[in-house]
Amino acid sequence: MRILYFANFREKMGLSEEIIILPSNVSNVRLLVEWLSARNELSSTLFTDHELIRVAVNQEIVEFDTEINSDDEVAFFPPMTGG
Amino acid sequence: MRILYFANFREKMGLSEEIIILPSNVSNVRLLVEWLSARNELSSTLFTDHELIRVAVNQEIVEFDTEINSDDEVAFFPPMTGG
Amino acid sequence: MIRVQSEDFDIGDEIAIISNQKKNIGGICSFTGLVREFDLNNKIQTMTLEHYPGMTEKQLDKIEKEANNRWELSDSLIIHRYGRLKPKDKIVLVITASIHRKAAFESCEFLMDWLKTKAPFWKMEETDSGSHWVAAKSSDDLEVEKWSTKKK
Amino acid sequence: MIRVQSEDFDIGDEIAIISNQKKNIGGICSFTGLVREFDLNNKIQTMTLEHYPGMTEKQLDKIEKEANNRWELSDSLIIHRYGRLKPKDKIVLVITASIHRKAAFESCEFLMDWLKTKAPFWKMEETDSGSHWVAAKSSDDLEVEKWSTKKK
Repeated sequence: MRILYFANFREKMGLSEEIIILPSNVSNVRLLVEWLSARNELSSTLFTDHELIRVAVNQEIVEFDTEINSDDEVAFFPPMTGG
Repeated sequence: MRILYFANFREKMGLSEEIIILPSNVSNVRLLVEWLSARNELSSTLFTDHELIRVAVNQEIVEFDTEINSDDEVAFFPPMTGG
Repeated sequence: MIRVQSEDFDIGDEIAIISNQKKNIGGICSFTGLVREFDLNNKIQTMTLEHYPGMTEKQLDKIEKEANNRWELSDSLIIHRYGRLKPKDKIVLVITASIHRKAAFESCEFLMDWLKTKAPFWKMEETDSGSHWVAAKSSDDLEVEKWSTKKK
Repeated sequence: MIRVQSEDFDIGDEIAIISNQKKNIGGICSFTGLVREFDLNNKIQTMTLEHYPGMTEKQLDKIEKEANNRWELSDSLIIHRYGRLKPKDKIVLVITASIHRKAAFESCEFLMDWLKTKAPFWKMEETDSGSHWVAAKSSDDLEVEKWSTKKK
């Protein structure tokens, strides 16, 4: 699965995208966030406060209960501030 | 008293301003409108329907009960359509 | 600033003058009124704007001050033309600049609503089917009344 | 039309292109967002806009269509810049044209409210006292929510 990071996520992760092998039990966004959060201390900080996380699946903003599969493009970023 | 006419008032009256000698009993806008209305048939048509008359005294829109005197500049026109 | 003139104006220039000032502007709202091509189904040939010189400037000044009292504006501009115009010609330009976008939007709309019913202008349209004075719309009266009850 | 670009744009040119079309336009509303000079008391040196290429265009397209569904618009334009900007630089331009002035005002404000909270842009400010990502304002969320309940 392709994961993109923007703004503080990109900055803190030190990367703008990565390809992960999605464990078969990670079937929705919430489980992916928990899985990412458990990877290491840095990830834990970034992915713990769900209020500060926005997620897009295939370039559409989605809720945490949205199902995902390995073909999806998933992006993490903070609340948007356009305009 | 100086009276100005704009838009359909100017057009129908055939003049954009006139100086009138104000009768002493014409002490407010309503009385002036009635006095003008009584002058002739043309005036009667123009000054009868009060809904279609707007009045400015010294360049401020006023109500019909506003007092006037011979030094005032009075203007008659239809509802405004700026913008 | 207010200007009452027969000449055309350049929207981009006017916005640039306002935005280039040494002020902490976050957003600029503009509204430009144009002469329409059609009134109902009648092709408009010309629109002639008559106004009340002297009173117009006084009233525009007053309403611009009112907008600046109601909203925190960095700057504002009203340009209103008079004379004989053609379809697509610009009639009016209102620009409001503020640190807050809501203030810019609301004050610009307030000024336009006000101009529609309270600025001493009258429009004579010459169309395919003859000439007539454009009637005031009661819906415009309602719009301007909203501002007397609406909080900023 | 929507455009996502790093280059600057000319507001007057964009409004002229829209108003010169063969359409019965009564009014044109524009909103231009600028980089401020100060954030609270800190002088802003630069503001860098990051966005999500691909998603940005999709979202802007979608919201422009939504505005055109809700209001009777003759035309609309959204230009949003990205990259490194300085104070007073233009960030965003929204233009809406309609035969009705209310439709132009409301749709322009709708588009700006939406861009603030739903367009995938993020702002990094470099100020006298260091760099930080601009936080989303909860007031902006409230503004955009109003449109889901408000009738046109």
